[in-house]
Amino acid sequence: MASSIRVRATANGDITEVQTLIQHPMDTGLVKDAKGEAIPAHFIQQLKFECNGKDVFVADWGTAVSKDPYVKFSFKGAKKGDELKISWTDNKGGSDTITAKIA
Amino acid sequence: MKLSLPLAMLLALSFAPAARAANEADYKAAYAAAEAASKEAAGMRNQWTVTISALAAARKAADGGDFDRAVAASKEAEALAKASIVQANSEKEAWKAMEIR
Amino acid sequence: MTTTTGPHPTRRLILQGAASVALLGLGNLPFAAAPALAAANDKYPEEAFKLKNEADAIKALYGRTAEPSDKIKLDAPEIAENGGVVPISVTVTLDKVTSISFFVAENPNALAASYRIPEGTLPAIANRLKMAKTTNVTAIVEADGKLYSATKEVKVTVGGCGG
Amino acid sequence: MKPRSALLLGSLSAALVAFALTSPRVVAADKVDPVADAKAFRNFFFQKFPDVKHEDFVNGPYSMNADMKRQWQEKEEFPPYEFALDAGKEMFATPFKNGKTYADCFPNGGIGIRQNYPYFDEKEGKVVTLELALNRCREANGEAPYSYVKDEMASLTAYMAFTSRGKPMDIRIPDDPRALAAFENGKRYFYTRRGQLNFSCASCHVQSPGERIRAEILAPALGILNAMPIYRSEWSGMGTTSRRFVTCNSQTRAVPLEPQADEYRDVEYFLSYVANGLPISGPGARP
Repeated sequence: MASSIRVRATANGDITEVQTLIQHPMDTGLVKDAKGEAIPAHFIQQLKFECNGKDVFVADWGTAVSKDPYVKFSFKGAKKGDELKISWTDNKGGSDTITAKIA
Repeated sequence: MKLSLPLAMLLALSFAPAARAANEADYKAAYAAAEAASKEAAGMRNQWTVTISALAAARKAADGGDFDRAVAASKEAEALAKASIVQANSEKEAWKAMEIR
Repeated sequence: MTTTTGPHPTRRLILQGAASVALLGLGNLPFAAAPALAAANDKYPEEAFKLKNEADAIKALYGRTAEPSDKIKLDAPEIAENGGVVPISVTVTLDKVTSISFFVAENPNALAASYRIPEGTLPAIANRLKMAKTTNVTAIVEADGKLYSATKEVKVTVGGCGG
Repeated sequence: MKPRSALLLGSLSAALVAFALTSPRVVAADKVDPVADAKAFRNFFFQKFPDVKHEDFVNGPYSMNADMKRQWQEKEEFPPYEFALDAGKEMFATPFKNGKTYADCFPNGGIGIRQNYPYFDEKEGKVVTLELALNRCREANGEAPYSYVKDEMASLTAYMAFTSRGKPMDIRIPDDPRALAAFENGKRYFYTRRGQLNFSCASCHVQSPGERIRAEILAPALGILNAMPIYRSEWSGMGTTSRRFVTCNSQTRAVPLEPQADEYRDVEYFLSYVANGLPISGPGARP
């Protein structure tokens, strides 16, 4: 199954810009389904980006992050071809990881 | 205080004829009329969602034995269905007035 | 750069120390003191996300209050097209930024997202948040051990929390 | 509810009667002239919104409101329909049980052809839309058809639209009386008021594009289907043309017809034809 993480990492000069879109319902636990029962909270809690063995970005998310969450940031110290490891874990113990090459 | 007595009687009188609670037969007749009008509107492919919900409300009330409300809901459904028929007929020509020329 | 396996807190701190030394080699970064402990730990700030009120959440996360700063450019729409997907971004021109967090005042829980900015990562983030209704969005920035804030009201016509 | 709806009912029938009386021009049964209709339709929008670039009309509400356009452009950097697009690409490549794929059903393997849909099928004597052609392809190859309003259909049309991005809409009306009738029927449907709210498509998308109806900014009718299928934040999911027609009907409290009913196929034919020349911008993201 295709990974839930889409990433675009492009390096220009010493700055690498990273954009990520993750397929995840990010349910708040406040929404009721058609039968009126609350859909339990199910959201990504932590999202980590590692490059060259170092954390370059760590996101702690709550229920107010949109469905199919998106985040963009940039960091220095990497170059084209380096590997960027992205991993997330959610409140139900679900997780996903991919490794992408910086373009 | 003296005036209110005749007033109260007057009110009671005016309600007297309608006081008889609607029974199942009244509901069946009213519902049939409403359903016929609704089917005609559907035939013209111009049904309204509120007609359908009024019909459902009528059925629900009748199931609960509340035939007064069931008749009222049926009458409302019929009126809505008829209005959608009027709309369909008038729009056969009326749409041209809005057309960008 | 040492590439040790097995992620656990102590490894992180060693790495950070090693990283800042390595980056020194690049010559474009002043030698930074070890980043403030408050936001560097790995643990997911469970408590802060549970608090309803913004001030409590900020205190739980950073342990002190913030002062407004015009060095934080908070970019958010005037009227959100949809409360469920509100594009919010921030660019900070303070240096030695170690953490950035977003708060939506009248959401069921004020703290929406909190980001840790290690050495070498630029203090600029874009993300999409949910907003229950028209309220203030606040960005809190921890830089060099001090706390700064910027706030903007975003009008929301259709609440994003559903339900 | 009862007194309010009776009141509404009274006002409605009164309005209808008044409306019928005031339309003086009893229009002679003129010949159907799609070319003239299209020209008049576009000029109406070009004059009403002189500073909107012509190709910008396909961006719907975003061509009408700068603040919304900025939010849209930010979303477009990494759009939420990315997953539907990938799923569509994968489905397009996955052969059916009999080994064939969608590419075998469509000219040019289904790539870069969305701008020619819907087309008038002279054998069938009816308009065939992209969604209908996709399901017919599935049925011809022994597969169950997809729902017209669910994600699978949206993913397929998203991929096919993506392969046509930027190409001008190119709908042809053959010189066949049935095709002209279909175009006219589509136009009639577009301007016909329906539902208890007594709105037609034109009431919102011709008379008041750029204005708000509750929370949303109304899109202009010109090029309104060029971005289909769309990911709507409100549905937090994909929406096909069929889903959009069905929901629009119920919002005016009109009972929707079944998806791909003749009227829907014809109104899609009409709206696509009048948008000829404007670029395909699907799949799109909308509020």
